[in-house]
Amino acid sequence: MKPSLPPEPILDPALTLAKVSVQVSDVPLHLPRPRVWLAGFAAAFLLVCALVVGIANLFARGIGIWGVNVPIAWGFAIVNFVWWIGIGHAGTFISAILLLLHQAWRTSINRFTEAMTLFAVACAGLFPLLHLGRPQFFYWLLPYPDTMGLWPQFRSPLVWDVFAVSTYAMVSLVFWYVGLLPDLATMRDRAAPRWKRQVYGVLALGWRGDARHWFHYEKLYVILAGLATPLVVSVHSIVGLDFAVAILPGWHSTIFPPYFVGGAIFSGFAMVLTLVIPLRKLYHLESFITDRHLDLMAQVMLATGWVVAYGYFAEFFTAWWSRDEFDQFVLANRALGPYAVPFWGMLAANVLAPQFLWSRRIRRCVPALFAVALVVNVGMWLERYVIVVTSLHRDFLPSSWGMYHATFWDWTVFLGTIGLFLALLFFFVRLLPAIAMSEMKALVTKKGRVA
Amino acid sequence: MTAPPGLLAEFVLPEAFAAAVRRVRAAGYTRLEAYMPFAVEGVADEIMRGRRSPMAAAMLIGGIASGLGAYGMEYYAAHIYPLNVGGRPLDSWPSFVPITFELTVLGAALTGVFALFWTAGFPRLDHAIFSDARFDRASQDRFFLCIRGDDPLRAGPGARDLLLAAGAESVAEVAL
Amino acid sequence: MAKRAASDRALPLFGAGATFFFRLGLALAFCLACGTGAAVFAYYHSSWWTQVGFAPDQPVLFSHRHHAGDLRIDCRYCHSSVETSAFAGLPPTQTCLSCHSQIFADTAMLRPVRLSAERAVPLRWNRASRLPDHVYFDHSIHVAKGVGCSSCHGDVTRLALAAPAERLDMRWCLDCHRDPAPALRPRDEIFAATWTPPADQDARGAALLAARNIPAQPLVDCNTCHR
Amino acid sequence: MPSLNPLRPTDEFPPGADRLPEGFNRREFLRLAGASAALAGAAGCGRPAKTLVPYVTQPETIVPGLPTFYATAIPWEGFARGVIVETHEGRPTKIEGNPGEPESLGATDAMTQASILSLYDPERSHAPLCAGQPSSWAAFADEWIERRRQLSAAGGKDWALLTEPTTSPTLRREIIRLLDRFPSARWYQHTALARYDEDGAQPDCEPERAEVILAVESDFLQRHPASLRYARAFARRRRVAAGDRRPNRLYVLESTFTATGAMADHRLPVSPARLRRVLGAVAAALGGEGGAGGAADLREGEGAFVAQLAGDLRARAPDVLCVAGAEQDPDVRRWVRAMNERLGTIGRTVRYQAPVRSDGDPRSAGDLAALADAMSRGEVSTLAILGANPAYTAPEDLDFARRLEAVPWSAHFGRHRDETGLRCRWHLPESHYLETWLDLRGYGGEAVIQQPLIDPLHDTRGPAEIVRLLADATEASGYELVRETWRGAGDSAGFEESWRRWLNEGRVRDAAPAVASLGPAPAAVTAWPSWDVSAPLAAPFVIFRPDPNLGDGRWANNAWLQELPRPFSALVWDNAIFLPRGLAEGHRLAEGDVVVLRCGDRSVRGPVAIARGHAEDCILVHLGGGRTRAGAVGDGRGFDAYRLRARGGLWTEGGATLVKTGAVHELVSTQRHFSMEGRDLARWVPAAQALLPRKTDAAGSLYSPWPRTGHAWGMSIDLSTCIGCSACVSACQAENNIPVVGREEVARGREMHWIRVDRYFEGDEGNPRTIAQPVPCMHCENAPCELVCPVAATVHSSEGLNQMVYNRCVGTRYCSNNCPYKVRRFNFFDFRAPADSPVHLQENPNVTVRERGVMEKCTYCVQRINAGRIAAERDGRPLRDGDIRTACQQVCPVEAIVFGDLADPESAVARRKREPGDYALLAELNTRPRTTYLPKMFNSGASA
Repeated sequence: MKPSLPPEPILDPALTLAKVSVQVSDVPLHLPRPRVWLAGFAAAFLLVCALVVGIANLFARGIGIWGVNVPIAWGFAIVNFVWWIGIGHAGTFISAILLLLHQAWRTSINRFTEAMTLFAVACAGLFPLLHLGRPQFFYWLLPYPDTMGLWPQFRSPLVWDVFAVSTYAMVSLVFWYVGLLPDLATMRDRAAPRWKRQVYGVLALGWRGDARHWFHYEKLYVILAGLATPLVVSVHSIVGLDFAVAILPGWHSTIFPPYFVGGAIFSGFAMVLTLVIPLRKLYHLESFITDRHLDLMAQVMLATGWVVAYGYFAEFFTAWWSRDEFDQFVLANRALGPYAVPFWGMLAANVLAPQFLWSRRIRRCVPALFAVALVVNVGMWLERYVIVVTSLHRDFLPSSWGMYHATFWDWTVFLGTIGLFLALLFFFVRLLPAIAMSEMKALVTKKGRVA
Repeated sequence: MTAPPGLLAEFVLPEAFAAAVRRVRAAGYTRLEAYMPFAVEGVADEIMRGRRSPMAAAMLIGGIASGLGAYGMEYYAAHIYPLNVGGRPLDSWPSFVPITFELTVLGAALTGVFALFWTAGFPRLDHAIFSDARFDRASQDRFFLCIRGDDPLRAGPGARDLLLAAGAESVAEVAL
Repeated sequence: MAKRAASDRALPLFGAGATFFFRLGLALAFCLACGTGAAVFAYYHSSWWTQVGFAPDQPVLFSHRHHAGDLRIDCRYCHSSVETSAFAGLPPTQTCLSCHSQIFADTAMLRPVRLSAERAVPLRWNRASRLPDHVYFDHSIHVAKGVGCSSCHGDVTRLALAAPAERLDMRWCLDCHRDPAPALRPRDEIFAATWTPPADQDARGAALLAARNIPAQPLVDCNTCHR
Repeated sequence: MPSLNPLRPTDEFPPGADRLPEGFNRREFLRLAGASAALAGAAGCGRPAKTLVPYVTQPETIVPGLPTFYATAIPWEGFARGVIVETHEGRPTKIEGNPGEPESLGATDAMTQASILSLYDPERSHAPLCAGQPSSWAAFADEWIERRRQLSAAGGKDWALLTEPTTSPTLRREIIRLLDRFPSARWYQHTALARYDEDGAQPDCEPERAEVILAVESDFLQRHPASLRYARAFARRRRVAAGDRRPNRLYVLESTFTATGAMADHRLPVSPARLRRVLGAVAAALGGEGGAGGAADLREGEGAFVAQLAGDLRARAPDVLCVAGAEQDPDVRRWVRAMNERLGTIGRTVRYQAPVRSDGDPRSAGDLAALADAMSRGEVSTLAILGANPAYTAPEDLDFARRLEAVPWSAHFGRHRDETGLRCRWHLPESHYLETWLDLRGYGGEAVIQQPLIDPLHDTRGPAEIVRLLADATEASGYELVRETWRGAGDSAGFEESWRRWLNEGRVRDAAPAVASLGPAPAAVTAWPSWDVSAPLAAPFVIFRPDPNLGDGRWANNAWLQELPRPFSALVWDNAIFLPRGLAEGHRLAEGDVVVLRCGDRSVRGPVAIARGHAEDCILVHLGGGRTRAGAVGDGRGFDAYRLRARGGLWTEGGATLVKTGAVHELVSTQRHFSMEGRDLARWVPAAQALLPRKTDAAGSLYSPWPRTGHAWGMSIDLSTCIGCSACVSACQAENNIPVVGREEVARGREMHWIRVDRYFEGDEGNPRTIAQPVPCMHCENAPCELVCPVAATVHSSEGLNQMVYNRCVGTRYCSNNCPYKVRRFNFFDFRAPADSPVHLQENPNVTVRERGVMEKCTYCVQRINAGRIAAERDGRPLRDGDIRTACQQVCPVEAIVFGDLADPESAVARRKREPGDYALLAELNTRPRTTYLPKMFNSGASA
């Protein structure tokens, strides 16, 4: 496949085959700056402990320790679930869709973002479980021949979620692992003590770089990418359907699936930037992840940011156009009601902030880019909060209107999952090559890669 | 009967390697093995002699099978205990689409992985080739071409010379 | 690359058996996964879980075989409210004494019964047929519609100590609620412990189903058993 | 805190189980404990009960698993209300009205429903206490014999007996008998609430006959001994479906909102300062000599009101009716009586009969004030207090608590060792009314034998037994005492036969002492009262009213009533100082601000709540809060308004002052928003249009309808007659094992009531139009909740029930989100009472007790549907309309709720739904609710 070559080098021209192997595999093999790693991991681990405490208390005392109530029966748990799943979308988008689009620059970041996807999905997967009133019966959502003659109710979007999320997790894992095979072989052949080589050797399944392997391998990889592409779109569409299928004003809207997918990629790229910028600084991967990469990612953010903005606009437009008094009230209440602050915060973070990325100077200014990415992460969380809470708290009957206040334990579990996410990422960079070496080599040896 | 050992030639540049493969093949050698840190264009097809990979077919079948299974399951579940859910019809096929799609993808992906294991013979930890000290670099920055011992032309003279002439860095015998 | 010790690289990384054991391991893991599922399924259908045929201990060694079988005492003599109430009824101590104040009055076996009567402390029997708390079973309507005792409790005249005769899980209940006809009997055979469906039960059942206007749908509504 | 022995189905037996009289098997507790184990399987989620515990001797009246019903009466401020109590293996579980009894007519109010819980109150007194130390009845008897000897020497001098006014012939006979024994002993009566007699006459009316009703500060639809009867009659006359009669028209003059005011076609908020002017003007407008100052200067609102009222009264007389609140000053009530005389309604819509209650008994030495004076004069050395709780309910200026402590020897008989019991030498536990043999009279005068449902759970006595004990120092069984009273009645020959009939029917028919024996009907009063309108009370005014749920505070320890939303404010677990907005803004007060409310030298400290519909400057406070010795549930809930009360102004005080403290107290209510936001939720319709056909909002559907066979359950709720009394909420709680969650959880929006009464206001906040809308589960045919449940825990039954299967629920709460009516409730915590709590004995064995993490909601009382169906099928008869009635329907005094089979075109509900006004809530969502509403008809005369 001939990649459409960008005018500017996406890689450091000085790279050679040997350099790629050495520089990338040296990060896990003999970790530079171990203290930084340790400090970061320790911090993340503390949050993980908080998560454990939060979950223990939840199971001991019940869902009531959270802020949920009637009418706002969904709160942080669902907000966080959607947020994490959204973040999880960047990985597959980059590795699958950009692959099919022959975007050579994806090669520098796809391995890392795939890992990020897996960990984000793991965090997301926690919440549907935790938010159950009787989590001990979660398996009733799975189809199996029970003694009651009962099956899941397949019309419910929550069951769709179960399949969508687990499929997404499985396929992402497979995609990630298959991609890793050649690099695991490299690790096997470069690792120092014998036991390490054996560990990597087992993981590499005996990959020899045999032409036969490559022959089938490349087929599989492309087809997997082809499968993952509609999958990415479907997963967050289905998450969007959780809301769109309900009759609630503010939820019952056909815009949700596309606008959720856009938002997912938006937040995903924001998270990639938030993680990649410090990572490449820490391990001197600038020759692989160049400023041009950051620039391109910023451009994707800008584009998807507009998809999200259109979503917001469409919600208000359809409410106004439909002349549905409930819809109109809910939308007005978002902007002017008790939850106006999160709403305007969301607009500022998701619509205003990305506009800075029009400027090439800001796209090239790493700290500024980092700041925008952080803001967007927060903004996308606020978006989910606004959608879930403001739609529920004032729906059809004024008599049953209510308010939602998150509790200490809501925050504990949320921050805890951030800790889990980071801890897993730290393990990843410590143990596995964060950049796809074999693909990188293919790129390095491409003729005329130096424009 | 015991076959003579195979010949393993090491190359530095992917272009030279690709050329060598073509040249050896042109010389009529059929039982060849090629090892490389990344898929050098043309090499794999040259070795496989235009054979088609079963991957696509396998994944298609796997996907369709599991997709049908998924819809079947949903249809069965709706009818084995016919429940009036919000006045919706028993076969609410639009609601059954998402899961059908998801499981189609899952089925295809998993079949693909099994197919890879099958065709590539994974896992295979102990391969003769690993005994060659130089081979470590096959996963890093060197390219290897092997004329197997059971190649009909191997017994004849000139195999080693051919490889050297094709630009091999070094040539040594391996138990292949 | 030079920095690596040649000695370490000399011998191959894995011995000859490695591949075999690796593959074996994978195969075993796969079988284990499937096997566990099958085992769980089997367990919940086995009598370890359903307790079918397992008789719990009782404070008094009361034998249904003797009373209902040999002596042919009617079920309703002890389970007096089975035709009128959800609860079939359990004989008060006085019922036992109505005979046993005369017969075997002072045997050791009946000592708990005598004590119960003297001290006005009830006997505490152990349930044989157990339904979960969230199942609201009503004996009277089943009897009224012609489902006999032995359809669920089996032939008690063959049992010394009472033991569950059927799975009593939801699927088992549903089987009958979806198609009651095979279990319907004429009035006079409802309490016949040894009843076996006659050859033409299909026809008879269908007739009874119509005669006693047993509605089809409500029988499988959730609220029929769960509230 | 002493806690009752766990009465779970275990082998532990409660105290008192050992003293069981023969012959009342159904009340034998020991056996109860046994048999309830047999049914334990039917209660609660979790593992099945492993053991079966049969009776030792099975009582012939009990069939395990079948409930038994007994007729008795509940005292409502001393007046009888007939009830029928359901018992399971001897434990009372549910109270229903007695259709055959004239004061109940089958209905009950919220307090009656909740009173069953008080029976199992773990904090009830278990045994006598002497000076706070555990003692015994025997010990008391010994001490009393000694004391009695000394007293009898002086003929009972310095001996005072304080009781609540009673309607019980037996109790009254016993008291008189005691007074005969001790001529110098004195009998005082105390109620913190109103007297219903005036000038030796007790007004009783028949609202159904009245076309025009004028209510002067009278809440006769809810707060009256005969309110059930009145409300039923009022509603019957209100319903215009048939169109055969003219609907009645209700005029209300009141200072603060009441259930009656909320039903008014014309309501005029009028402050105590204006009331007499307005009344005078009405009299004048009717050409009466006015007496009350004539058509004085009226404001334009008042003028219009008076004009139309006078016109209607003149036009419709004598089929009109004037009623005055019992709390009003004598002159106002005399005015009303004189007005009735003028309009010729006496004997038609109202009659003045001899008082039924003993307030004015000639042998009585007076009220609490008289006693207090006697105490201050040192004339009381021995004081026996029966039932009342004066230390708490006495007006502040009597300083009763301190005087009580000064009494040398005092004994208190009550269910709790309350504020009074604390200050008496002896505290002697009194039985719950469901444990007591007694007899009571209804407001109309008809007597009911109060028979116990269960042997006393603790070592307690009934009031008659106690008075007999005081008189003779000997124990007597209440059973015998009551029979003694009635043996004389009727022919003693057939006594046993008629006794059985009285118990069976729950009313004493055709037997003296009946109404007649109460005394001669009082003479007519025709003179207008004279009053001086020139010197009214100074604003602002404090209006005292009994708490809508707690009465005078006696129900404070009842968790159901504490958590039952108060009318108009939906306030729970608390009380507040209700101000009109104008007054609040004048003092810069916002909802929740804590203020000091002062009258003279008396003051209370409480949070402010903004109230609608108050007359200017009228501050409403509810009596019954701020208990200190009620128990864990009732202590410290709200403030104690009695501390603001003076003997002079029991119901109204002038010249109050409000001082902001700066503190803020969060008021918790189940409804926070009272405006309909212009949405079409609760409908109004003018009487004129009530019968006109209206466009139906039936929308089409893409789905082919499900085949429907057999019954089709449905409900219709008539907003025209609903008075918003919340009896349905309370009944549902009792029937369906609905837990209380406590103040904090309600504050978070986690109340569990399956049916709620939404209250909406419209228009001018000073005098808004208001409507009450009961909202249970709508049982939608296209139920949004079902579609989204991932495990099919809520699905539709073939008969149209929206079934909730607790044991399948995993608790995603998606259904609640998707319910447009928000009628689903979720167990956010384990809300069940502790395993060893006696309140489990009240639980309905046919309804699951829900565990943590499952959703629940109104089931249309499916346990009743199943029971009714099974009974019918067993007897091989078809289900008849009315065989199955939901708890809310059965309790409703105004028959607003009708439930039944829509498939039967002749069923009451089907007929209701054919009425033109019938509409579905949020019909535009096309959820097709099985529960629909009839709009609220208002008959103001003006159209729309």
